[in-house]
Parts: sequence; C-alpha cells; structure tokens
Amino acid sequence: MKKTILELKDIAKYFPGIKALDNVDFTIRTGEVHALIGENGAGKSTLVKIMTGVYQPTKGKILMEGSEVHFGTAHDAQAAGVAAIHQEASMFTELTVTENIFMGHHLRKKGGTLDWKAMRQHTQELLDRLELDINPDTLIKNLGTAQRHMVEIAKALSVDAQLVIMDEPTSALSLHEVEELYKIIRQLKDEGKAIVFISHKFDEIFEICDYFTVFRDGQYIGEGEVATSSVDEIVKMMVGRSLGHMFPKKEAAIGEAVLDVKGLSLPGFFKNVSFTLHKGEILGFFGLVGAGRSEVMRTIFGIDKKSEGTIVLNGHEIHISSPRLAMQRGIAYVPEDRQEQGAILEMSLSHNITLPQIDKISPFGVLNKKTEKTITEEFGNKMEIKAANWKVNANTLSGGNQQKVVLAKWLATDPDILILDEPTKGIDVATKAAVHEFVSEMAAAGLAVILVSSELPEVLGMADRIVVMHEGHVSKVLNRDEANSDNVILAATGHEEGM
Amino acid sequence: QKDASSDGTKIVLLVKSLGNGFFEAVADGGKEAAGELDGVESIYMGPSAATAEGQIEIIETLIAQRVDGIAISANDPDALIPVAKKAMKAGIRVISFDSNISEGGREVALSPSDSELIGSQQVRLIAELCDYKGQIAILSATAQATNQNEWISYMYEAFKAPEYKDMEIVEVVYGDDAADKSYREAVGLFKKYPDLAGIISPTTVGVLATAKAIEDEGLKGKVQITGLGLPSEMQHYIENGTCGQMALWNPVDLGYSSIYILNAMIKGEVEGNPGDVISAGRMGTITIGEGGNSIMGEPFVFNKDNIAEYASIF
Amino acid sequence: MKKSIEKILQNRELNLVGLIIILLILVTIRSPRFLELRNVERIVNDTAILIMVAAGQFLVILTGGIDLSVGSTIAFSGMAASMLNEAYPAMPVYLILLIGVLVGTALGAFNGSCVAFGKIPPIITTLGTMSIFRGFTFVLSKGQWVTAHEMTSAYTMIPRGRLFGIPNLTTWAIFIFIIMYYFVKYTRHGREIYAIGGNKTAAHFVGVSEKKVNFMVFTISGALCGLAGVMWTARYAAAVNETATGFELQTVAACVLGGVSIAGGSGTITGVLLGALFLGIINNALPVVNLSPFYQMAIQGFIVLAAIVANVLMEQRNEKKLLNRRRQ
Amino acid sequence: MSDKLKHVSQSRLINETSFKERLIETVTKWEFILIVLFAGVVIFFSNASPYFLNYFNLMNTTFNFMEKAIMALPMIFVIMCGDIDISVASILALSSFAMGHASAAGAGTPEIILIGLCVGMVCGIFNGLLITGLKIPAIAVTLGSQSLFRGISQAILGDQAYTQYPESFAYFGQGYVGDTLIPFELVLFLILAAVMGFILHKTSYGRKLYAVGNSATAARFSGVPVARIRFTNMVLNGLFAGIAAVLLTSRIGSTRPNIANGWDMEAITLVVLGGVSISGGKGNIFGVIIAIFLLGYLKFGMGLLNISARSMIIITGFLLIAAVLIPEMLGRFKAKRKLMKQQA
Ligand SMILES: Nc1ncnc2c1ncn2[C@@H]1O[C@H](COP(=O)(O)OP(=O)(O)OP(=O)(O)O)[C@@H](O)[C@H]1O
Ligand SMILES: Nc1ncnc2c1ncn2[C@@H]1O[C@H](COP(=O)(O)OP(=O)(O)OP(=O)(O)O)[C@@H](O)[C@H]1O
Ligand SMILES: [Mg+2]
Ligand SMILES: [Mg+2]
Repeated sequence: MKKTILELKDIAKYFPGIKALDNVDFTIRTGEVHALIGENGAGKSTLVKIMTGVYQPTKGKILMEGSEVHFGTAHDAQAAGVAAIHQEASMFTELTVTENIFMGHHLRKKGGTLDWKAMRQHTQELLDRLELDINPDTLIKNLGTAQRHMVEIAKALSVDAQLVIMDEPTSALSLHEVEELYKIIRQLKDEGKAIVFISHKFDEIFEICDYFTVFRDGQYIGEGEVATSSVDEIVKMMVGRSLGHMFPKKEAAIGEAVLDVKGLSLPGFFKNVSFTLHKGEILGFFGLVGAGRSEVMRTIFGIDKKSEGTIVLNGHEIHISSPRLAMQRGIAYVPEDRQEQGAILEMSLSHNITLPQIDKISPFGVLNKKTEKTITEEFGNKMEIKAANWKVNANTLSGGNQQKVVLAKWLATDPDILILDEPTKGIDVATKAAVHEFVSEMAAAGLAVILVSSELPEVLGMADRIVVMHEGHVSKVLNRDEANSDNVILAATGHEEGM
Repeated sequence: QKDASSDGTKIVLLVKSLGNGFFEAVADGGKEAAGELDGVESIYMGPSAATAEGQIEIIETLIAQRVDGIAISANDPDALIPVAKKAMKAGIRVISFDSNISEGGREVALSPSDSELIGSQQVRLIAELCDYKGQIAILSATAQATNQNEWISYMYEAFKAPEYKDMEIVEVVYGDDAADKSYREAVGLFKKYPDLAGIISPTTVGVLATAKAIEDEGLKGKVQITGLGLPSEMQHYIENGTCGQMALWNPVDLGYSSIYILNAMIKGEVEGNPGDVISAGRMGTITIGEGGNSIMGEPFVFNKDNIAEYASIF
Repeated sequence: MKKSIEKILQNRELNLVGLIIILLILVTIRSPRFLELRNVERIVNDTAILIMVAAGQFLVILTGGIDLSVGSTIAFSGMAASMLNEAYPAMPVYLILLIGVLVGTALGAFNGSCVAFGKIPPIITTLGTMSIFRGFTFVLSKGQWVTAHEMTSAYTMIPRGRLFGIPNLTTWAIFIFIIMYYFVKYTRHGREIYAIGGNKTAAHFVGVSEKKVNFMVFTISGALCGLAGVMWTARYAAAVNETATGFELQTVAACVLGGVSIAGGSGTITGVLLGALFLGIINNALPVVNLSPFYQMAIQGFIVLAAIVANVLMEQRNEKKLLNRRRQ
Repeated sequence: MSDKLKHVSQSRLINETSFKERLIETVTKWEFILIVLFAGVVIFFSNASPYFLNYFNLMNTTFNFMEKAIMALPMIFVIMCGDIDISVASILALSSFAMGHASAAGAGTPEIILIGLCVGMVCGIFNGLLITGLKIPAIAVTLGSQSLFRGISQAILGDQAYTQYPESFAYFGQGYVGDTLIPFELVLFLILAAVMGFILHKTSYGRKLYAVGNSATAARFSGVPVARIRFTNMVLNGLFAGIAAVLLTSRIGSTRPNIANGWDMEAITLVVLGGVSISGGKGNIFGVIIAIFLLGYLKFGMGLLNISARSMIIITGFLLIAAVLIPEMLGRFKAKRKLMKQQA
C-alpha cells in the first residue's frame, strides 16, 4: 500500500567552509507523515532545499518513484510534484494573497494570458478550506505573522503535489491554526500523499507523524516508527544524551512592581491594555493570532507610538519614544521576527551581539575590540551558538542558531526588564531547555520578564502570572496556580471575559 | 626616454566640447596650418561635455606635458583664468579663440568677429527677413554662455537704431544647447507670442531646432529664423526657405589662424603685444589690437544661393 | 467595507491625477490658452518619448535596479539609425526603425548580461555603459551630426505622420503603454518581475530565475530606448552626439512620481504614465508661463519636490485612515 | 578560529589556515584588484609618457579630482546606509553662489568660507528633513532638490557671474602647503579621509552605519537611532559639498550657476568603484581612496597621451564594470575551488 515516492541517496551538501549535509539517506513513502528531527543546524532545512530544487546537492542522487531526477530549479521540483513551506519567510509583501499563492505557477488561459479570475476563485477555495477569513485581494503587508504563515500553507496546497514538505510550519501559528493544519495534513495523508514535517515540538510530532528520521551534525543518525518510540529515545538520538524536565521554573521571590501599564492604546492594534510587572516575576502573555501582544510590547519598547495610556516605571511615569530610550531605562525586547527585526543577517555574529550596547562599550565613541570580544564569547557560548567562528555572517547560520544570536544580543545588555516575544520559536529541545533554565535563573536573580508565547505549555510552565489577550484587549489575568489550558484558551478565544 | 623638445612644436586646440561640427571644422583648419608650418603639430582636444571644469582638467595635463601653446575656446571666461595663468607661468603660450577668456587669462584673444558686429548683423538679418517690423525673440544656448550673452547685449543696442523702430525684442529664452529643450522653447514662443515675426538663435543647436519647430508647426513664412549656424547642418532649412539667411564665420579659418598666431608667438617672432602683426598664411596678416583682441572679420552670410557650396566644407 | 478601504490604499494614481489637475489649473491661470486641444495634443506628443523610455525604466526599477544608460542608448541607436538612413536613403524606413530597435536591444542585452551573468549591480553596470555607449556614439559619428538634409523625408515622417488624426509618435506611446500594461498584468514574465523586486529569496523558492528576469528587463529597456532613439532623431531631424543627455533622470523621476517603489516590487505602469505626463506638462508649461527663464530650473525642482511630498503625505494619511477604521 | 567554539563538531569545518588559502583570500579582495589596477596604471603610463612619473605632475594633477574626492567621503556614509544623494553638485553650486554673493557684498575670506559651509549644511538639513521626517526615499528627494538648489542660484544670478574674490581666498584651491609642492587640497583631503575613515571603521557611529545599511529595521529594534543617522549623513554630505565648494570656487576664482555640473554622478562613481555596495552595508574607505587615485591618475595618464575624451569615457566605463566583474569572477572561482577541496 505504502510505496516509496522520493529517495535521497548518499546526499552531501557543502557550503564554503562547512559541510551542511554528509552521507545522508532519506526515504519518503506515500500515505505517511514523516518527521525530520534534529538540533538547530542539523541540516534539515538544507535537505528541504535540496528536495525542492532550491539547492543542488554537492554529491549523491535523488530518486523519484524509482528513477533518478535532477531538480535544477524550484520549478523542476514543483513540476515533479514536490511542494514546500519553507522555514524562512518567503512572501511578496507588496502583492496580493492570490498572487503570492500562484507566483511561479500562475494559471493561464489558452492564449497564455493569466487567468486572474480563476486564480482568485481558487485562492478563495483554499482559504475557505483552511477556514481563513482573508480577502484574496489583500496585500500581504497588511496581514499579521500568523496569517502570512497560513497563506504559505495555502500556497503549498495550491500545487497538485505528491509530496508536501513543511519546514516548521507551526512556529508562528496559534492553536486554532495548528488544528486546521492537522486536519489538512490528515486529509493529504488520506489522499495518499507523502508529507515531510519538521518541528522542534514533540507534542506535534507525536500527534501527527507516523515515522521519523533523526539527523545530527549533517549526518543521518537513525529512523523509526513514532508510535513505538518515546520522546526520550528520540532526544537521545538527537543530542546524544537525555535531557531533564522541560520547564525548569525556579521559585523566585516576587518583589515590588517595576512596570505599571495603564490604559495603553494604539488605534487599530490594541485598546486599554493594563498590567503590572514585578521584580523577579515572569509574566506570560498568551493570545491568538493578531491578539496584539507583539504590538503592546513594541509600544513599550518605543517602536510604535501609543495614542493613550501611561507607562510607569519604578514609580515614575515615563515617555518612551524610541528603543534607545527604552534601553536606557533598562528594557530589552527580543522581537518575534528574527530575520527582519532581530538579527542583521549580513553582519558578523560578534557585531550582532554587541550592537545594542555599542555606545556603552565604546568610550568616546571609539570601538573597543577587546570588550567586544569578551562580550561576544561570554554570551555566545552561554547560548551555545553553533558557528564556524564569531566572524561569520548571521545568515550562514541555521534558523535556530540565528534565534540564539538574537537572544544573546539582548541578554548581553544586562536589562532590568526583559521582554521576550516568542523566544523559543524554532529552537530545538535542548536549547529550549537551556533558554528556559536561563530565563528562570535570571528571574530568580531579580529580573522582571515578560514572556510572549503562543506555546501554551511554555506559558503555563514558565509564567508566574498569565495575561491573556483577545482581539486587542486584555481578556483575563490568571495566577500560576489557577491557570490551566482550558481557562487560558477560553479567555484567548473571547469566551470568558473579566479579571 | 624621448626628449620633449625634439618632438617639434606642439600646439593644442582646446575646444568647448567634442562632437560638435563647428569644432571639428576648427580642427581641420588647425591641421591645415600645421601642415604648412615646419615641425608644428596641431592637437585637437576637448572635454566630452561642455564644462569649464572639464577644460581645466585638460589644461592641467597639458601643463604637465609641457606643450608649447594652447588655443582655447572657453566654456567660461573667468573660471579658466587661474589655470591659464598657471600654464603661462610654466612657459606655455595661451591664446583664446571663438569664445574668449577674460583679460589676464590669455595673451591674445582671437575673436571670429567683433561682438558688436555680430550682434548688429544678426539684427539686420532678421530685419531683412521680416521687413523691418514685428516682434523678435532670441533663443540662446545656456544662460551662462558668455559669448552668446555678449552678442545678445549688442543686439539690444542695435535695435535702438531708427530703422528698427517698428521692431522689438520680446524675450530671451534658453535652449541649453539641447535639441528637445530648444524645440520646446521655440514652440513656447509661438504660443506666447502669436504675432511673433522672427527668432534669432545665435547658436548652432538652437537655430537648427527652431527651424525644425517652425517647419513642424507650419509657420514657415510667418515666423522667420536667423542665427549662427553651420551650413552643413542648416542646408535643408535654407534650401527649403524656412531659414532665409543666417551667418557664421569660417571655423576652418579660425583654427588655421589660431595655429599661425601661436606658432609665431612660440617661435618668438612676435610677443603678442597690441600692434603686433602676424602673417598667417592664406589669411594674410592679423593685427593684434587693444587688450590683445584680434578680429577676423564680419561673419559670412549664407543663403539659398551659396549654401550648397559651403555645406560641403563645414 | 473592506473593499473600499483597499481602494483608498491603492489610489496612488488618483492622487497623481489630482496633482496633475492642480498643476493644470495653475498653468491655465497664467496662460489661458494652454488647455487648447491642439496644445494638449502637442504636450502628449512631446511626452511620448519619455513615456516609452520610462516604461522600460519602470521594469528595471521594479526589479530593484536602475538603468542610467537610457540616454546614451537612445543617442547611440538614434545615431546608428540616422547614419543608416543617410548612407542608404532607399532603405525602407520601417526596416531602419527595426534596426534601430535591434541596436537598442543589443545594448540593453549587454547591460542585462552584465547584471544577470556578471552579477554586477545595475547602477554600476549602467553608470559604466552610460559612458561607454555615449563614447561609442562619438566614435560612430566621428563627432559629426546627421541633420535634416541628410535624412530622407520618410525617415523624419516616422513620428510625424498621422493615423486617425493622432500623431504617430503618440500612437506609438499608447501602443507601448497598452502592451506594457498587458505584459506586467497578464503575463507570467511580467509578474515574475514583481516577484524578483519584491523578495529575491521567495522568488528563488518558487523557481523564478533572477538571471532571466534581470536580463529580460534590461533588454526590454534597451529595445524601447532603441525605438526612442529613432523617434528622437527623426522628430528633431537631427542626430547629435549629445542626444538625450540627462534623460535618465527624467525617466527615473517619472517612475518616482508615478509611485513606483525605488526598492522594487511595487508600482504600476499607469502611475508611470501619469508621472511622465506630469513632467511633460511642466516641461511644456514653463516656456509659456510668463516667468524669467532663469527661474525655470528652480521652479521645476520645486514642483517635482512638492508633488513627491504631496503624494507621500496623502498616502500616509490614507494608511492612517485605514488603521483607524480597523478594529474601532 | 576561536577555540571557545566548542559547539561545532570539528569534523564539519574545513581548515583554512594554510598560507595558500590566505593568499587566495587576499588576492580576490576588491581592494586588492583596485591596487593591482592602480599599479598597472602607474607602470603603463610611466613607460608611455615621460611626464607621468614626475613629482610635480603627480602632485599637481590632484587638483583635478580632490573636490570630487572630498564629496565622495560622506557619500560613502550615505550609500552605506542605502541612501543616495544626487544633489551634492547642486549644493556645491548654491554654496558657491552664496560665497560669491558674500564676497560681492564685501565679506572677507573667513566669512566667505563660513557662509559656504553653512549653506552646504543647510541644504543637507533640508534633504535630511524630507528624507527622515517625511520618509521619502533619498533618490526622490535629491532628484527634486538637485534642480531646486542649482535653480535657486540660477534664478538669482541669471546669466551673471561672481568673479571678485579676496586675494587670500585663492589659497584654498590653488595653494601649496608651505614650501612644498603638495597642494593644500590634497592635504585637506587626506586629513578628511583619515577622519572619515576613523569614524567609519573605529567608532560606534561607523558600526551603526553598517547596521543601518544591512537592515534598518533590525538596527532600529537594536536601539540604533536610524533616522538620526541618516539625517546626520545628509548633513555631512551637505557640509562636505560646502567644503568642495570653497575649494573649487577658490580654484577657478569665479562662480556661475552651472559650476560643477554633473559632479554628483562622478562622486557616486568613485564610491561604487571603491566597492561600497549600492544597496548598503558593505564597503570600506580604503577601496574608495584607491578608486579616487586610480581614476584620477588614469585620466591624467590618458590626458598625457592626448587620448581623446571620447575614448576616455569608454575606458573609464569599462574600468567601472571590470573593477566589479573581476572580483566577482575570482570569488566564484574561489568558492568552486573550496568546494572541490572539501569533496576531495
Ligand atoms: N547558505 C549557507 N551558507 C553557508 N552555510 C550554510 C548556509 N545555509 C546553511 N548553512 C549551514 O548549514 C548547516 C545546516 O543548516 P540548516 O538550515 O539546514 O539547519 P536546520 O537543521 O534547518 O536547523 P534549524 O532547526 O535551526 O532550522 C548550518 O550549520 C548552517 O550554518
Ligand atoms: N485583517 C487584518 N488586516 C490587516 N492587518 C492585520 C489583520 N489582522 C491582523 N493584522 C496585523 O497583525 C497584527 C497582529 O499580528 P500578530 O500575529 O503579530 O499578533 P500577536 O498578538 O503578536 O500574535 P503572535 O505574536 O502570536 O503572532 C495586527 O496588529 C495587525 O498589524
Ligand atoms: Mg531549518
Ligand atoms: Mg506577535
């Protein structure tokens, strides 16, 4: 019944200076959801790019239904029935949803003229199938992060594919969308298609995948049936050792209020948001797509300008009009979009890590290379960044390692208030545990932390209190002991209001 | 390495810009003179765009290679003074021709003709074409083109004469020596002055574009055009009557005379002082006047009858 | 409601139409005969060459590049065509036109190869070829001009003839506009230009070849310059070495005024058309309004700046409105 | 390689410390190519013309390109941040006009210079406000202000020229330092280049320039005052155009509205030939300095051989393309070689 559709044999991919993949074998069968597992930088995305014709392998061959194929461009792979959702954002922000979905394989009338009507209609069908309330003519730049991701999924579905590859498709989705996605994946599976699913979240893997393959350091390690394996086994294959428990929340003495936000509003994004943050506290922020959590944080950090409301820091009302001022007040913000906002991709790791405090470490404006080196090494090593050296550009790193660079860069500023917006998005289990441990240690040492996350277990496991947002306002604030997944989700979906 | 002085006499004709038929003809004249003189080499140079800065750059390299003499048609009468002085200090003889450098920046200024003469001749030409009455406009090159400006000021002077009492200059516009802008300005003049009788365009690009505009707008015979134009470029419009007559001095003679004057100065035959007389081959003798000015004669008038003959020369 | 909001956002063109109307009113106050039909026709005709070349520039800017060599390409192909006409007066003019276009295409393809295969940034490539092509124009012409006398009347009639009462030059511009409109909106290659300009990585992921697109846009731009070169020399009945010097900035200005993003990925050909007309109106109005010619340059600069600022302000206001309407 | 990076398994990395590797790394650098080209120019013209390798000439010819070189310095910053300024030559014209006006009104040399610099800065502020305040792309703003600035001087000056400057004013553009044959302009340029190079490579401001150029958004999120930096760049550009105005006006001793026409493109050419990426974030000052002298001496050499201007523009055009093409080709070759080695 299940037959092999795509086979990778002895694949290697070298980049100048690094072997991203070496001697890799990988077999995909129809009617099966195949999980590709590995640490950050293991080579998963590289493999995806090879399977989709974006990269050509340095060595090895690709067999499609038994015969050797050569994917010279993404086009070839698509024509052969391979569709993919890539890890990196790959949207045309100035174009419409319809166009984003059909770019590269526009529908055409007989004469070759593009058939916009048909494409629009198709798009509408796809959006309906994903239960998305988006107009096909909306420009992508007017969509939120999660909606964009859903459009990417729709795009992969628009191709009549035999094999659908999803590289961390859920990293920007919230619960509802993830459920939709599962439904779609099951449908595809039932239609006899093959799916490759990449994720760092084990609950997802165990929920949806049938089979798994593990990579480490660009090499094939092993494979197996999901049903007959345990998390621990897989983690051991991944990192070569077992891990402790996932959310090591340390007890911390919660001190006086450091940040008091009252009636904060930004028209079009959020309204009348109030909350208090204490020393030593981890304040979780949970909500669905477009709930406006990111915008609240951006406003506190001085990127967006509030229209109403007050921000009181240590008893004094403050007016923050730029990130610089926010930083001077001891606020640090790790943004959610690492490619656009977090890391400067064409700059070296060391320059990235020291950028926020470059003035502080430059006496009279003159750079001090020694201090720079010290800081880079201290925090780079703390975050266990995997790179050839500190001088390589951030864009040569795997997605997860880029995220670590962003974290390192902000932790290095030694803030009083640390705002983390989806800090573990795309980070592998081992590092995630390290990040959690680190955050909880810092809170215990008196740091006030805001943790914005769409991952419910993370919020429940890490936060002392949880602020739940729904459509731009705070719908509920829950203490650690009274919060559970049910009441948080109810509040997030707007079914339960009040404080 | 070669010794520079053994190369003979190097004289450079530095023109406003390359790619202009007028100056190509000047270069021909220079070559002709150099051929007649013993051991003289005539080098033709110019910047690719007509700027003073470009000419200064070239003069600096000419100083570096110690040429013997430079004849300059200047893009700016003042901006070239410092560098020309530098050249003279380095022992290079400097004269200007066609478009002159102000006093102090050259030893001799060879004007193709007297500016006053040019101005009054242009006025006479247009007056003859439109029967001594009507509105006249002037379409010049750039606002900064000094020789044009000088001629224009003399045109205003000339119009004060009683025979032109029924004529007036309504406006001076600038076509920047670009075909499209000149054309547009000409059309703008037709619009603004429906009774316009004639246009004087003392620049080769302007006169050509204006003639074309008159032809295109069907105003042939209604609006007259005269100016300074190259016969080879204007032949079409003179033969078909769009432009009744126009004037120009002979660029070949200009280049020819420049070389003769410089050669005489370099050889020490004359010092270039007022009153000096230079024998200039087929041009006869040239006398240097007050302030180093020297004038070749009245511009030549071209019309239907003689245009074909000169079109083949320049 | 959503639809109408989107419309507000996308009415860049409408803003520009408004600005053009304001400009026309201002000019007409000073010079009442400016809006006569005959004069309007003349202005459009005078802007036709700018429209053609700006259409090519538009494609290049859409990819995030810029073509600074358009002026020189026009000069070279115009010179080549005129010299051909001079040398072989019997050659059918439409063959010469075709050759002129081919010459422009070849020069454009050279730019395109440098950018696509040599990976030289467009601005450097075309900054280089701006000089190179101009230099070769001098070489080709040996510094001489080709003027009315040396051209056949058939040649000078290419832009001047009329079809249904409309000057050929205008017809050509309309034709180019329609083709371009269809090309960028209804063909795969046209959309791929937007893809490359919008997000190169994403374009790579969907199999759009950056090389192909870059090569294509420069070649098209070159072809349009070739056409413009023939039109230019025939219209002014003169092929000179300085033809269209500085024209590249006019075409870029037309695109910028028309709302084409200089970073690539967004803009419409309608906007470019309006931007070109805006410039064309200024160019033709300045000589007829009663102002000292010395003021022309400053006024032109001021109006262009004012238009750009007004455009930006209107757009920012629209965006704010849109935000305020969402989620009251 | 830092041995602290214990997290990368060493088997995946390729050793690059051999001398040969480092040599290849060096010779494929842009600056290296420029130096080779420069050496080529010097050697060729030394043999072709007896006047080239002459101390006086080599010094003296720098007069021809020092003003443009000075304008190119802050242009590095502007282009580094992904902006562009095509109005600098017009700023120069307006600033020169203001100096002429002041001089005609009887101002002395110090006042004239002060006015020139101030006008340059004011123009820069004007551009900067429109670019950062109204968020209009730099090319759009300077496309307009290019006509506006020069237009203002033309509107007032018309067909006239200012030709009267105090005698002492002539020193800046024509003088030599002390008794040497070194032009003042050259010395001033070298000082300014050292200052700008220091800012670019050794200060936090420089680091922020690179950050903004690579990703303005991420830089803003990192607390870099992006708008202020881009504004400062435009003001610097205006100021340096003012300095260039002082030098050029002094050198030619007169002012007309068409002064320095087309120099914006020449300044930009120097910057991009020097290897500064037009999309921002890449490049260094050494490349630009080499490019300045390379182009300057190439033109000088060609002038000595009386090469026609038409050939000169063709050659410089090809040089511009070649200077980018060669390192690009070598880079490709290098990457290929490396991969081959890895496979072996
Ligand atoms: N373009 C590139 N140039 C150089 N090195 C690269 C490039 N792309 C990826 N690499 C390297 O290849 C290795 C594998 O990267 P890849 O993106 O495939 O990892 P991944 O398994 O997807 O990790 P993550 O879970 O973090 O997304 C990494 O060490 C990365 O640094
Ligand atoms: N229908 C829409 N039209 C235009 N923009 C929208 C729309 N819906 C959401 N957005 C944009 O998306 C923003 C919220 O998206 P985002 O997903 O970043 O919110 P969030 O609460 O931070 O969620 P998360 O961080 O989990 O993604 C909105 O504030 C708005 O800018
Ligand atoms: Mg990945
Ligand atoms: Mg968010």
